[in-house]
Amino acid sequence: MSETPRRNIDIARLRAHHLTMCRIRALEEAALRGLGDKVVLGAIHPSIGQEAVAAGVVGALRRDDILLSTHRGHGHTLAKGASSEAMLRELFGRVGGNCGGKGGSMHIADFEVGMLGANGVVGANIVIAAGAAHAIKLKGEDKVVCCIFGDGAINRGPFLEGLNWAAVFGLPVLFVCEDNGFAATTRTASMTAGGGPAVRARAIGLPAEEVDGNDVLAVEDTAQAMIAAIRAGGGPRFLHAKTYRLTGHTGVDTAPYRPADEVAARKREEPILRAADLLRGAGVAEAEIEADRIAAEAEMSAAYDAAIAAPFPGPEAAFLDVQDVGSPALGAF
Amino acid sequence: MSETPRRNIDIARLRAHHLTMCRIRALEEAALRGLGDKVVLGAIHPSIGQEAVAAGVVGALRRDDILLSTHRGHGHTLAKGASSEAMLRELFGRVGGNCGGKGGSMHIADFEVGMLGANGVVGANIVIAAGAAHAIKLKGEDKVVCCIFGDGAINRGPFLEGLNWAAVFGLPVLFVCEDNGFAATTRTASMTAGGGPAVRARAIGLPAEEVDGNDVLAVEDTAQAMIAAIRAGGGPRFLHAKTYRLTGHTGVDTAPYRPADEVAARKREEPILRAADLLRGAGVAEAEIEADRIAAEAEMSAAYDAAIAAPFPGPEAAFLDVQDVGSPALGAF
Amino acid sequence: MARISYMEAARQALAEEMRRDPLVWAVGEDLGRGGVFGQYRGLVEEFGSARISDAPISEAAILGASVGAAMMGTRPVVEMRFSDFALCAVDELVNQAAKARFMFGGQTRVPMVVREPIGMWRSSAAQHSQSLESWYAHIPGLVVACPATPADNKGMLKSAIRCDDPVVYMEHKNLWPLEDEVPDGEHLVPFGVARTLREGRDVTIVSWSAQVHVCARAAETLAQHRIEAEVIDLRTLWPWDQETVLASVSRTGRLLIAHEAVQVGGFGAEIAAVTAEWLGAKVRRLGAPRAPIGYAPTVEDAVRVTEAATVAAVREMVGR
Amino acid sequence: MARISYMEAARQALAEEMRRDPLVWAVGEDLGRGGVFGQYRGLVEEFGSARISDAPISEAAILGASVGAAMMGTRPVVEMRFSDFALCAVDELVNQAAKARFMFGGQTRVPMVVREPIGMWRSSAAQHSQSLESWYAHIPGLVVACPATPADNKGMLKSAIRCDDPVVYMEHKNLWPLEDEVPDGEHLVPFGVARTLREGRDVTIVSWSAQVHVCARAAETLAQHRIEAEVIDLRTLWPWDQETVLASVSRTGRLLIAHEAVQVGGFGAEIAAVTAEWLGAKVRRLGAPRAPIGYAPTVEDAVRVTEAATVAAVREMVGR
Ligand SMILES: Cc1ncc(C[n+]2csc(CCOP(=O)(O)OP(=O)(O)O)c2C)c(N)n1
Ligand SMILES: Cc1ncc(C[n+]2csc(CCOP(=O)(O)OP(=O)(O)O)c2C)c(N)n1
Ligand SMILES: [Mg+2]
Ligand SMILES: [Mg+2]
Repeated sequence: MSETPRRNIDIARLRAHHLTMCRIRALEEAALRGLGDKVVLGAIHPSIGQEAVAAGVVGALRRDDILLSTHRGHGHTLAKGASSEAMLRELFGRVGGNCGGKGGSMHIADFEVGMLGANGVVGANIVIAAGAAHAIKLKGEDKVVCCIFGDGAINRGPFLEGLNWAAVFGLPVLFVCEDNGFAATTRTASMTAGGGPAVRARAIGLPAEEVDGNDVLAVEDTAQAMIAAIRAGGGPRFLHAKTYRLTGHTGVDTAPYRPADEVAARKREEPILRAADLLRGAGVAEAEIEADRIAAEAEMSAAYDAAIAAPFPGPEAAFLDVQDVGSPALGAF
Repeated sequence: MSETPRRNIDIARLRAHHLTMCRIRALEEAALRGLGDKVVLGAIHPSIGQEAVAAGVVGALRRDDILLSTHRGHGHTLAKGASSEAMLRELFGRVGGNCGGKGGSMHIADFEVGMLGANGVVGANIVIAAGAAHAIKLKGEDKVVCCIFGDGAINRGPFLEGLNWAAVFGLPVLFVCEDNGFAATTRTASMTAGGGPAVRARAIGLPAEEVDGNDVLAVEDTAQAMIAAIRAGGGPRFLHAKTYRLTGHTGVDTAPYRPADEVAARKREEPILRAADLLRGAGVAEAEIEADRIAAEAEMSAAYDAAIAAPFPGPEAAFLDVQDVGSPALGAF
Repeated sequence: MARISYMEAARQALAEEMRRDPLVWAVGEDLGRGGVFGQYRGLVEEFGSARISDAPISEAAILGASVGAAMMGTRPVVEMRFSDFALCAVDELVNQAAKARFMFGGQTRVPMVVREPIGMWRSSAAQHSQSLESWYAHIPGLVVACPATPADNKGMLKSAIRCDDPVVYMEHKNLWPLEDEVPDGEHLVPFGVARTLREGRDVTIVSWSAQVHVCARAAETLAQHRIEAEVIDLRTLWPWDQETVLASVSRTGRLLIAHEAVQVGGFGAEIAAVTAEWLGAKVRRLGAPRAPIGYAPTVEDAVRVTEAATVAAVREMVGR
Repeated sequence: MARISYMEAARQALAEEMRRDPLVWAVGEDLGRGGVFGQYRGLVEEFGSARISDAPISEAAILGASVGAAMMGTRPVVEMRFSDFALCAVDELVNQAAKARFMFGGQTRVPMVVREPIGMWRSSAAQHSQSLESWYAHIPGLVVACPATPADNKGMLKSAIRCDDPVVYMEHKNLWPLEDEVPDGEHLVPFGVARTLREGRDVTIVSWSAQVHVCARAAETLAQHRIEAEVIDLRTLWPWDQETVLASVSRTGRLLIAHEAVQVGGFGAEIAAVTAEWLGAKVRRLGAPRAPIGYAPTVEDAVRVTEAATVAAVREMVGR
């Protein structure tokens, strides 16, 4: 895939994506370190190797657009504008985490920046996203909703129901299938019949395109065009971005179920390397490229130290934000 | 649609279908009478006008093949070989009903003839049918499963999950979408995006065909070819049969939501008339055609009288066949 | 006061709230033709099809989309048609709607009303007759309302629509035609406040939804046996009015809880347990046997909690 | 006797039953690589991928297809991964599997085992930690099993596979590594027979699943206060062993029920209610507050039913 024909590259834009991807990578490496250090408490699902989807798709969104993600949502969340320190605090279960330490990695969310949540249930956000777009249409706003999900999610009922819903009501939503080839330890192709995500989406009436999900500019270009069409009232669109999960399914999965040479080959096509190559080809100095990585790592290292120093929430947090009526905080249990 | 080009007609076969359709019609007219007489107790969903789907599809099945149906399942059940008297007993909630009076119209089933049940939940049988076929494959049998559902069901998650399941595992199942244009009071087209049932099925990898569902021979021919391919190990197939619901959604629905002239026009294309026309064209005497109707009505009238004379089950039936372990019949409640 | 039906009361409640707040909208199958029971009749004409919205047969999307729409600031009223079909959308209700506010640390709320008609209704059999209110009472984050009268169906539906929590709102299908007086003007019934419909010193009978009317009739019969039963309509199962119930049982010393739902694991158990824990009072429950609901009237009736059973249970407790 | 883990016990049970009966097969996501927790490790090598079958992420199809496959005479063991994800297949379990035999008038049976791992497990938060066993105990047609020990996880899983009813089989995720003795040879544990793991005259403590171990530790502590607690592991919630529980409470006069699930509407309420109805004994429950389960350990721990809470509750009941 590295032979993609050279385009006229907007260096500043590519540079920004490169930085975003480096930041995502560094954040997740920090999270993995946290797992080793036993400060990350629950499961984490790294998106290492998939950063171009996050950077490209989210790069095409406005800040007031809405994003919904998956259990593998760190990259999407960071790209949408969440603070890395708040995210690490959340992963560490601390005060000042995006969800006050009550959600953790699988429920990371930042409503301030329009990020309406990861989800622990595969595919669940597809219908929720359709509904968020429904509200936007009812209110007459011009926001767009973007819902990212994995290739495994296209076999769940809400995929059909959510896409049909969005199409029937002509809602402003971009569905993005972030296809990393796997659903946990299962090769998705082995459990998915037919022509794939885009073919399914088209059958439900959504214009759909496939894109090289490791090519951040291609992702952004395609997403941008689709989002423009959606914002213009064209109804929902579907983007199938093909990428590869370089790590195991979770932070502790060593992925023995796939050959090392497959992973090695895919590593050579990973999006940060490819962006760096493009930058180099466009004449950007090695030191500048390196500076992105260094900046990203410095940011995450500082965030890590700050997060680890933050306190855990008190037990009373267990009873807050459950509900207004009959709240356990009122002793109603 | 009455201008379908004339084929070389197998008169005996068409005659048999005509009789089956007349029997279904007469059964449902008896059921409607029972509703008026307040001996049919719960809701019934007549399939008047849709009889060619039942006769044609089920006509293509072997007796030991398996059938699953919908809430609108009288025709399918009768065509599969259930006794009309047992069916009316079931609708009247009596002893000797197929389900001992415990199921009623929406749960009518006759496992003796391979009819594994109507279902009160739209779309629910799609995954159950896939599983029935899964068992057949595991056991190495050569039976085929046929699952009939409505056009409304294609918007429920189990449609996607069940079709994908059948395709992934290469199961012997024929999915039949009996498209009568409506989901209760809603025109299905208004709530369904994309190219329709067959397009969706193809996108999930199932060979799919559309057929004039009021042409019993066309339905049977198409189903027959598909079932042969399935039985030969070709995996699941999908049949989209277009028909029209001449009655309201239920026995008490007068369907004010659609214009009378639409219904009148569709009445002229209804399958029993069309089969009779074909028989006439092939030289069958009017009296013979009429004899089918008369025989069917006589059968149902006798069945009605017998059913109405049957007793209700005793209250102990409420506690039987719940479960073996912790059964309420053992006082375990 | 006007005399209207339980169904009309809900229709009025929804219409009033939709007039009051443009962010309130309703969605479900067949709503544009008045809904399956007619409880939305006339509303699409007033509010248009965007706010009285039809839906595909997609329970997961109906409920799940409403979660998203609620998080984005609208207030959906979700019609599930039969509570049985809501079982096609349990992830959306229990894992998503009920937990979003908590797991996102208070960043969002999910103000939605999930209408789930419950109960036995003319030979509807095992998939159209269930009463699963105790399930939702067990789920943190949810409010559970079970109105028994036209007045309550008006006042509670209005409260549900104004509530910022997801409310599982369970109307009883057999009550649709029931007529009774409903207060004029703005009528709101708060959650968690039971209604004592009859006072009595011998026994406390607690119930909700259609079963309240059975209990009321039983209380009449009991009076002929010189047994004075206090009858309490709980109205909401979560929150439930422990104060009223415990105060009543403190006076009467005896508690019978009656509900149409299966007895095993029904919400009667919760009330019995709380009462036993706090008062050590004599408790007794009446619920359905642990069996699905059959079609034949004899079979259906066999699992019904009847007036006679209620009377017999109380007489045994009181000893006369 | 061999010392094996709770996970290995289940693995052996399934392997033995699959060897015994060629109609037994298992299906779920990732089973071909041993399952999400490793509880299927090595099985695909012995039985092949048709009988240890992978599945798409299609919970409704996993459960619903198994209903069809069970009606057609096979005996599926269905892996739901986390009981939380089973909420994506509630129609299939509750409206279909549980009711098919009844509503079809006994024409079919649905012999299937639905494995739904429950419970809190290392900061898994609100969508991966739930214990909803009381839901299924409320549903006619279902059997509900909650093994607490390796021996029971072997003997009960085998019984579940042989049972002709649909069984909701809830293993506790925290127990996977727990090791203990398991009887050699054919080991079957019948449903509805509780296990008294400690005898005592002062109070009866009833529990199930992982909470049993907390109660056992609490009983040790109580002994130091000269309080002799009888500890009963219920093993199955439906059917549940009323006889053993009531006989014990008749002796001790006091009952504490402890479970990890939310207290409101938990199955403890059913046991408390039955006991209060039959014996009028002093009852007390310990369950989680009605709140979702949070990620941070402090938040997670705040809803845990601890040994200390158990000890305190009993001491208060006994008065010393
Ligand atoms: C409904 C549901 N079923 C199963 C799971 C367990 N699970 C978590 S992630 C995952 C794989 C998802 O694959 P995909 O959608 O491709 O996303 P990816 O992990 O590859 O990003 C599974 C099966 C779940 N969380 N929710
Ligand atoms: C899951 C579910 N949702 C809603 C209903 C209520 N309902 C019963 S029949 C019906 C319409 C079904 O339409 P279609 O599938 O086209 O079948 P038809 O009635 O036209 O034969 C609806 C909405 C139901 N039974 N199950
Ligand atoms: Mg994937
Ligand atoms: Mg239809």
